[in-house]
Amino acid sequence: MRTRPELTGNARSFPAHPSMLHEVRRFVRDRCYEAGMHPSATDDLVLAVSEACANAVLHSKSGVVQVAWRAGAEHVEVEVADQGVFRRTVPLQEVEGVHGHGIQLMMALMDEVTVREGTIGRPGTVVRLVKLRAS
Amino acid sequence: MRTRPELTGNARSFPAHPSMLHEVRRFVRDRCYEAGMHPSATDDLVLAVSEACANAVLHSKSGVVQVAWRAGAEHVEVEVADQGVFRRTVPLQEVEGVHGHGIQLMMALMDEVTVREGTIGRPGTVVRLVKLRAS
Amino acid sequence: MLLDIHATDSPRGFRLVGELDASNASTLSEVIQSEVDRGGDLTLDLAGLAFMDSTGIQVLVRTAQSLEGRGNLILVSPGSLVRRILELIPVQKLDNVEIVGDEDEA
Amino acid sequence: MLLDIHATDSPRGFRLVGELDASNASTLSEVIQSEVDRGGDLTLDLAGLAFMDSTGIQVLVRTAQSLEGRGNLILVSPGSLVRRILELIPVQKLDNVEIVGDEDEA
Ligand SMILES: Nc1ncnc2c1ncn2[C@@H]1O[C@H](COP(=O)(O)OP(=O)(O)O)[C@@H](O)[C@H]1O
Ligand SMILES: Nc1ncnc2c1ncn2[C@@H]1O[C@H](COP(=O)(O)OP(=O)(O)O)[C@@H](O)[C@H]1O
Repeated sequence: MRTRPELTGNARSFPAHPSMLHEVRRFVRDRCYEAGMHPSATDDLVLAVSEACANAVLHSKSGVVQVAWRAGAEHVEVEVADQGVFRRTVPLQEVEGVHGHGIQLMMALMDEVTVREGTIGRPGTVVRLVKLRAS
Repeated sequence: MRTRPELTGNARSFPAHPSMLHEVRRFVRDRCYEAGMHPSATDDLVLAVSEACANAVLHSKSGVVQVAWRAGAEHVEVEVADQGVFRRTVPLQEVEGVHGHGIQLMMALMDEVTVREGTIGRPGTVVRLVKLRAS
Repeated sequence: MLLDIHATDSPRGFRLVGELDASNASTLSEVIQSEVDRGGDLTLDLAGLAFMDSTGIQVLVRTAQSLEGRGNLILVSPGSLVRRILELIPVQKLDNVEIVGDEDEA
Repeated sequence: MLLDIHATDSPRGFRLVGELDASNASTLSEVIQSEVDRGGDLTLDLAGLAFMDSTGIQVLVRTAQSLEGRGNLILVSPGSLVRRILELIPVQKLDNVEIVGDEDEA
């Protein structure tokens, strides 16, 4: 499931503002439709990408979020990239209240999830979401 | 940071029993020492691998867990593979009580984390943990 | 508007139409809170909700927690996308949360 | 044994020596629970703890929760590996948890 050159791709930048989430969902949904992806796999991917973008908007302090879409024969993958630093404190529910479980939800929805954590020396968190067409 | 052929590797299987965690930690610590990895980066990797193995032992219902270690010029990576199905329900703290935050902790410790979720049709969850030597 | 929030009288609560995400979850949370403060059961009609993300789940969990011991949170007729997220993050497992009018039963 | 649990009298609590992980966290939890039931502050001497994972964090959080309103959980002299996990999952942010004798102050 690694990125291969023969994948068809498509990338777009969105402002890091909560109002972009709706636009991103439409972008991903349209690409999945064009690629003939199964509707329920599409729904799962749209939700997972929306969660990844919400995290970038809420936690990364970036101005722009890049969403790259690629389709292969057996899977579709989306990369969400911001320009920020990954916040490394694990939220304690008992202290900080209910959390969105965003990353756990992405894992429940996808076939493969990668998080490359942006650091101060190498900013930019990248979340890669892979969904098999058949799942 | 993808796996390249020039990486030096080393893999070992462990029984999926909680008593293996101590053995896995020693295995990873020894490999990191041989590879000249920085002590604090080693500590982080040892903890992250221990968490991934604890998840495999507690959640995957596998008999065996495979731990593969690879060192590159700039990073060290460990893959923890079981033979099970990834449990896709996100634990609600309010219902199920305190959870270990294992995956969130791995992300806080590592530079890159990948989870490939085992399914019924394609069993085997693989967690790939990447730590830069310099971080 | 991405999300319309209509107050309903019987049953007391809200009908949600549109998409619930991080851009409007806090607004919904505030609107709901005023009704939660009055106590008793609260009903959310979700039939018109075409999308909900994990910040929506947060709103549901917090609402249920504020109602605890004073009332139930009743979720009516979630559509397929909302049922999918409730399958993965089962808010209905909280003691005072209930789903009614599931599509399958209709 | 991977983990030795020594009961201490003054302060009342336990001294942990070895490694705390998913293989022994439930044993520790049970041993601690008997003291928690008596109420009052509970002290865990962590100086001899060479490793702790997230199941250890779970034990600390649950212990603090059971003590709530009746006593504090005092964590004494965590070593570098234990301090690292407490930095990432800050249990000491709970109202009744306190770290004393941090290595840096010694
Ligand atoms: N893009 C990001 N940039 C910075 N920090 C992030 C990002 N995504 C996630 N995080 C960190 O990881 C934590 C866990 O994320 P998540 O599971 O989605 O839950 P939530 O967003 O509800 O806290 C966040 O609280 C944040 O500290
Ligand atoms: N190797 C695995 N096999 C099956 N399910 C897993 C595995 N690892 C994690 N999971 C699922 O992901 C959830 C979250 O894992 P984690 O963040 O480590 O928290 P915890 O283990 O404390 O529940 C687990 O509760 C489980 O449902």
